[in-house]
Amino acid sequence: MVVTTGWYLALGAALFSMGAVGLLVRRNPLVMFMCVELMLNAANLTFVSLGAELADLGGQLSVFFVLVVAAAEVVVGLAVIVAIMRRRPGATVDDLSVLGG
Amino acid sequence: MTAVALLASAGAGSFPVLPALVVTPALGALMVLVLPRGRPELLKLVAILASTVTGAMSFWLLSAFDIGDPGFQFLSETSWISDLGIAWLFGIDGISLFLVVLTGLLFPVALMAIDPGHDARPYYAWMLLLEAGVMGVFSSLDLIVFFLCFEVVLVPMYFLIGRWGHGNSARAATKFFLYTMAGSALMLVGILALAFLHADATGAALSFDVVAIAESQSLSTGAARWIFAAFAVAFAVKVPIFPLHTWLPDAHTEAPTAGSVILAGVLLKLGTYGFLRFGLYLFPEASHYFAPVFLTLGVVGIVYRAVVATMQADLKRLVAYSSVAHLGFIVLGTFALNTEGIEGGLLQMVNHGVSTGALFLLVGMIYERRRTRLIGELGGLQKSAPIMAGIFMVVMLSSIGLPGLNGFVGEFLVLLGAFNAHRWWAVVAAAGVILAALYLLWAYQRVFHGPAEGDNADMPDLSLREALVMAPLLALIVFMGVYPKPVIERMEPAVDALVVHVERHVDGFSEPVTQMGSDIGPAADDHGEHG
Amino acid sequence: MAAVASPVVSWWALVPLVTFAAAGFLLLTMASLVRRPPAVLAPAWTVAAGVAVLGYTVPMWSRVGSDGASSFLAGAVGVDASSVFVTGILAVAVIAAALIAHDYLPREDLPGVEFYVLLLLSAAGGVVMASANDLIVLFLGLEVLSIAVYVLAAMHLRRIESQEAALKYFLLGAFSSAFLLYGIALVYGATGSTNMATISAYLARTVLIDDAMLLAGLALLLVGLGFKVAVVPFHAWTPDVYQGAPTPVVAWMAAGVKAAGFAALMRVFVLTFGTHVSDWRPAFQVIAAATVLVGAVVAVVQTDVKRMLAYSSIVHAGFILVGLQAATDRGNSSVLTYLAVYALLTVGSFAVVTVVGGTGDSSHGLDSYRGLGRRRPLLAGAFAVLLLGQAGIPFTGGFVVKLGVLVAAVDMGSYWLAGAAMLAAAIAAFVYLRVLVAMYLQEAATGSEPAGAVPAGALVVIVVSAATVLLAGLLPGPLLDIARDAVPVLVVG
Amino acid sequence: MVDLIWLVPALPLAGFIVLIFAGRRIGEPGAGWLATGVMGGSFLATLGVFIDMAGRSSHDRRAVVTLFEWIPAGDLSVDIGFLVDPLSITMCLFITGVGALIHLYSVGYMHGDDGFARFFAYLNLFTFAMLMLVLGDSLLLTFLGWEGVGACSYLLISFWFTEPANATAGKKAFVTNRIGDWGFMVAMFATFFTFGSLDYVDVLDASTAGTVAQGTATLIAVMLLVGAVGKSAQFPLYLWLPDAMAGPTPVSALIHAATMVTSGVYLLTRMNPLIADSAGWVPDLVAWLGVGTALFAATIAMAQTDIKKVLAYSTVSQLGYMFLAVGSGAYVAAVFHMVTHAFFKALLFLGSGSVIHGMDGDQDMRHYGGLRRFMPVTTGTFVVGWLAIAGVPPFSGFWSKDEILAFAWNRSPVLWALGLLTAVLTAFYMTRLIALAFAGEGRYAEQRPGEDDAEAATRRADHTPHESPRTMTAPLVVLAVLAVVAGFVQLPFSSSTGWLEHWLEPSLYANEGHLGTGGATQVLLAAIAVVGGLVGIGVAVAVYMKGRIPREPFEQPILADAWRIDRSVAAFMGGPGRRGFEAANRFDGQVVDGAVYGIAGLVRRLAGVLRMFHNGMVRTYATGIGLGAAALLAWFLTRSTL
Repeated sequence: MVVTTGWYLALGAALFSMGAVGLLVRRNPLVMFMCVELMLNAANLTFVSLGAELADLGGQLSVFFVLVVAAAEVVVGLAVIVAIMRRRPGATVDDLSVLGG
Repeated sequence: MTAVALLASAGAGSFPVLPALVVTPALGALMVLVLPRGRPELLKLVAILASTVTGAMSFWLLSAFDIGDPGFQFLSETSWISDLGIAWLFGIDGISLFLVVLTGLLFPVALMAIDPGHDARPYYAWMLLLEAGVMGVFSSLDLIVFFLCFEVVLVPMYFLIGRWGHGNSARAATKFFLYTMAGSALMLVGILALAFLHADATGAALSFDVVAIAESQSLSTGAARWIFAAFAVAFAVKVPIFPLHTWLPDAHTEAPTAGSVILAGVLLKLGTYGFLRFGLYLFPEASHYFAPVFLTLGVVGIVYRAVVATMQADLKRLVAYSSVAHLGFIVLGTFALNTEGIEGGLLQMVNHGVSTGALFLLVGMIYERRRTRLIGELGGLQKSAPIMAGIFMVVMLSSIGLPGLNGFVGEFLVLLGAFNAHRWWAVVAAAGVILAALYLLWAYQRVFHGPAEGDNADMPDLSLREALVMAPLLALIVFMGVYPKPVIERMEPAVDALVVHVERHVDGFSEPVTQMGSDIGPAADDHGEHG
Repeated sequence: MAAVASPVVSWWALVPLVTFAAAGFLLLTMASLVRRPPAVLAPAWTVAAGVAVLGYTVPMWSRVGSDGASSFLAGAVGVDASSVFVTGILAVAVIAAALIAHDYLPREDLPGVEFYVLLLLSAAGGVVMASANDLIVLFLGLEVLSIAVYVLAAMHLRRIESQEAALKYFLLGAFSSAFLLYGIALVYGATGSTNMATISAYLARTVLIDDAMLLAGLALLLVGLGFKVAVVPFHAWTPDVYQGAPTPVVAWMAAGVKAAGFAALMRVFVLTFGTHVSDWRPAFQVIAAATVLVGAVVAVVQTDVKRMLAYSSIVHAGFILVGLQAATDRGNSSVLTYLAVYALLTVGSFAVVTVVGGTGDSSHGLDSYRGLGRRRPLLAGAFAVLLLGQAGIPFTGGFVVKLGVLVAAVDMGSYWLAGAAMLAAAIAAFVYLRVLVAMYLQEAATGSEPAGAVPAGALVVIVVSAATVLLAGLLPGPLLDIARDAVPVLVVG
Repeated sequence: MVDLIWLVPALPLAGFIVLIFAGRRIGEPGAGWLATGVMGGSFLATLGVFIDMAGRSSHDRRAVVTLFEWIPAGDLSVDIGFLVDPLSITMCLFITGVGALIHLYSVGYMHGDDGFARFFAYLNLFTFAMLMLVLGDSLLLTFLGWEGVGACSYLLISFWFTEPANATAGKKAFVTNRIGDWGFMVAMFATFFTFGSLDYVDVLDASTAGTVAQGTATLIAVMLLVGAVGKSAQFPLYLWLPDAMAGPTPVSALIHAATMVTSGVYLLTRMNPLIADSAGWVPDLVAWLGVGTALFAATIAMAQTDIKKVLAYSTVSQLGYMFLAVGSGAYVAAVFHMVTHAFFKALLFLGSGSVIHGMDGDQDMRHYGGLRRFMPVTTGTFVVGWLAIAGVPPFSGFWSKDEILAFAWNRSPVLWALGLLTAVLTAFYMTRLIALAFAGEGRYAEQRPGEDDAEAATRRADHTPHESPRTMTAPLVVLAVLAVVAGFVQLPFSSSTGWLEHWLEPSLYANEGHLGTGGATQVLLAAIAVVGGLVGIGVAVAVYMKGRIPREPFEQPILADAWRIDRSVAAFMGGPGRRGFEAANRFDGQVVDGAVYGIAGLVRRLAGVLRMFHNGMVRTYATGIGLGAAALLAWFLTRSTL
């Protein structure tokens, strides 16, 4: 079996969907955030495979940018989550609904 | 021909009196806002001065107006948003002239007659801004500027009702604002569509010049009808046409006296004037097409609202319903689409402004003295306040449509025009005249007749100031009833031109002419041919 | 040794970006070196940076006007009139937010310098978004802008609402960024480039046999950007975040983030994918209609003024979309004017909210506004002007810009959308009226704090914004002229 | 002289203006004298015009005097102008003449009243309006007067406004009149539509020329009839007139007997060419309506106890006679009876006023009796009026009534028979009135049923009835003379003695009917009528003076209750009618306004639903984003070429 680009794209789409669904069903902010990371990486995978398909460096290059961004997001995200957890240990996102309506 | 072309031919360079009508009160408002603290009497002085100067200019228009000219006069133009072809384009003809004059008259009267009681500074500022806006509506010939003024008057009125009103005034003010704003929501879209379709059809630059758009009649029938409908809803709410009237009794009842006077006297005319200038003139075919709807609603409004007026327990509310019942006549006349009807409707606009304005002033005076508007708590006031009763009587008779007073001429012409065009509507509407007598006389009886008890027995009569305020209104009521010719002859060329305009652009429609000797048609079926 | 081919850099065009970024970093450095910087330093510094950028847009504008639009950094960044215009809006928002914060932070006893640093960095991200010529650069700018705002939203350490808002904003923002990124990837796959100018040129001369990947990419791009500008159904975070986040931050979010977001939306859809307008316009129209109506309807039942303003910002986003979907020059310039006036309206409004909110940033209920007209006439008067502007009452800038987007929509024949927008405006008017009723037609609640002086910074923002909004309503000519010339273009680098 | 016709209405108008502004200052009795003076002036001016006119040949007796253009709108052009012709001058003569006398009478009658000056102002205004009505050169100007007299009638009926009943009566009169006015308005619309003008000269000339279709003429005539029925208190719109007696008695005499109520007859007479052009059943309708009303009102008058109510129903009845005349084509007879009726009915009313004055305001005839001893002048003049209305020759009523009956016979013997029956009843109830009031012994000092205070009767006896002052009795005498001699203006003996007929000829366009009956028949009819009148008188004498026949069969409760019609209408208006109005009011509040709040509520409910989405849960929001993304993907993929 030849593993064509299409398979990689499909994998990317599957991962992306898994991440999206995961974010919707999980309640732990950390896990939800990991799902977002999964989605970003699915996008990265898609970039890389497409770059390979198109024989273009742009795809690979984009991944670097995304990684940096993801890292920055991790920093900020974790900080916020930790700050909240410190005040309300064990809170799920469903507990955080003071605001609404 | 566009208004701009007219402007060029009229010879620019003369004093721009119409912009001055808008700017003077606006400047007055600004002055009121910056006057030093601690001189409350100055506020009123400035406000009255500004509105009187405006009124004087509007009266000057009467004499300077070229009677025979059916077109727009006193044109002036200042570019505003040149990108979209929007300009401060002002001009008046016989149709708008008297509404401008009416505005110029009622504002000083209302300002002189009533003190706000509290927060004088914003009160006078809002009143003057209101005047500026109303003047703008009646004299602008640019659709966007018209819309701006049409909408902006909501704000001062909102505050006037809300802050200086009585009872649940906040609710009434909000209802007024939202109801009328929702009504005109689609009008702006209509205006834009109209201008773009016009520009597309004629290849001219985008322009909101009423005259240019009306004269070219470049829209397809379907488009014109849709856009007319968008306009009509806005005007129908403002008039208000049945069944869109329920904002008005609330607004009137809770508004301060000056607010009621202006609301009834001037603001309701924005709708009826809109139908003439931006309904019939812009969309003759659509107006003709929809006329049966408006005639029916007009007649229903006359009779139904008179019936409702009869049962009101609150005197001001009763006058409010009476006011809207009378507006049905204006609608009827307008959509009769002939000279008599439209002229009657126009005359009725002015008359209604004077008479209903005066009624609200009187009700306000009673309220000031007795602190109640409930008819049940009043009674026998003619004993303690004969002059007020007498004036009330005259104004009431004018409102009932007694010949010799102003209300009759307009009402009669409306019915005459309506009869010529659509017989049965006029016959039914004439019955509204009976009901008007019923509810007003009944109200008068309960308020002024009968034995006077308690506070009613020693209610003070009109003060000299109040009598002086009422005097010009009374004089107008009599004058317009006995000698309406100066008014009619200034209106007639413009009204005739409008009717001709409608005739020219509606296939197979011509103004019904009187028919010597012919059988009167269906009307005869019930009565004739048996003998 | 082979010479490294360095790309052409138009440094003059990078001045705003560099100014914001450098100002941010320098402030951070300074703050860590000086033990106790004077309280006025950071805000003054930030305002100075904002003023500098704002001032610089003038020569920049004339240069773009004379030389035309251009791109540099290997076509990754472009400069055109619209990016200068949006940069100006961002600078104004930065100045306003800093002025508001100057009084706010000490009052709330919050650390001062970080706020300004993050604000400046966020603005730098915004500038990048407004002048991005490449989808990846756009993504970068967006993230720089957003990450700073995530932190800003959480700034009010003692309010759980602030942290909750930050978390919501962060999780959802990251979620939608993922959509955006995946969309970029798909577009890249379909067109072979992430450069907008290249894509546009490619699409103009090629008819794709299989455009499913491109269209799917468009859908996901719209999700990502739609989240940033808060349109239905990606808007739900807005009320919560606006309510929870510190008010000066909200001012920046509403004015700055939205402006950058719409600038990006316009560059991506109208410019890059203008060839596919017939595909995306119906979606935009449905979204626009849903946005104005949902925003207006839900706003009706709110009692928290900050929340009301949040829903009102959703309505505004819908209105801007009405102009944007026209995808014409008229539509683009109407979007830009709307953004400018909206920025003024919103910073002014949130400045008032900051003042009224009081210590603890919590008095945002309608009750707090009762009798304000008597207690603080000037504040109430200015707020009234701003609210009437938001309601689109004639002779305010709010009306002029609403007119603009309607003109664009009607010009395109989108009558029903224009009608829906006006109906929504009528419904939304109720919201503004409720505040007016509270301020002018109701007596103050017993025990409400006595009239105090309005802090200088907020006062400047309120007065200037209200005055400008009025001025724009009375004399809209200059603003409209500028916006007309500010239509965006893409230049292949 | 004709050009000075404007003086005729202008003088009362001037009087009104002076009195309304300065009346209080002028005070009593100056205000009364001023008002009477202008009326006298007006009468003299009319007389001048009359003499001028009388000197002209018959085709020259029509002139239009235009003052200024009133309503020039579109095709309509109406002037303020006067149509001076025999009909209008005849009307003017008795309006100003009788008016002046009643003004004079009022000076005494209104003595001491708070609203003395106001009363005379209204009275002058009324005369002005009445003169405009008859002098107006167009239907519209007549309508001005028509409504004007209605308004003055309202003002004067509710003159003593502190009494709620008076105010109600005034309102009732106005509103009922308005129903008729509606017909008048519709008639004007149709006239304008047909003739393009409302001027009498245009309309009547065109109609006489035969250019108008019958259907149209019928519509106009019937609508005018509706107007006339309202103003002239014919069935079924007569309801207001008995109540109108709440006003001061001079008002009843002037407005509700002599002048205003006859304007319906005037209008129909004025528009006679249109009636001639209309379908044949229109005159029949007028005649039957007239005779029916006449008989109907006469039966009611038989059982009334209020002296003014008797006279009021009598007026309704006599007006019915005039309608009978119009319907029978006897326009001259209608005008003739109008004139004689004006004299004798004004006389009777003023006499009753004098009686009431003497009885300190008591109007119940059961309390009278024997007044002849105290009030000789009043009694004497009243007797003259009685004989006139009862149709006893040679008093004026006999001549005019006889002429009407002759024409009625000409039209239909049934009409005549009903007319005759009415005449018998008239003689009966008027004799009853005389008997109760003036004959027999005084009952004013008797204990009254239901009166607890035994002292009251004694107190009443202390101030016995007294005769009225000179200002009141002088007009009575003048009117009594007129009531005797007025019949001689139109004597049936030969065509040369029909002065009135010759005089009115130019106004009647040869539409006056012709008697087909021979002279012998006429004499026989007249004899039967006289006998009928005498029978009525005789029976009444037997019942009320001699007491030979019991009263009860004549004073049926249902007659006293006016056939229960007024009561039923009032019950309907107060019951189902009012409930209908209230239902409309509720409809307005709950349905029309309710719809508005309903929409507002709908928005709120929608907001409530949408709000469930904004529940504060991150995952809900994320789901929104996810669903939105899915929807967008779906949309875009349907657009793809896949």
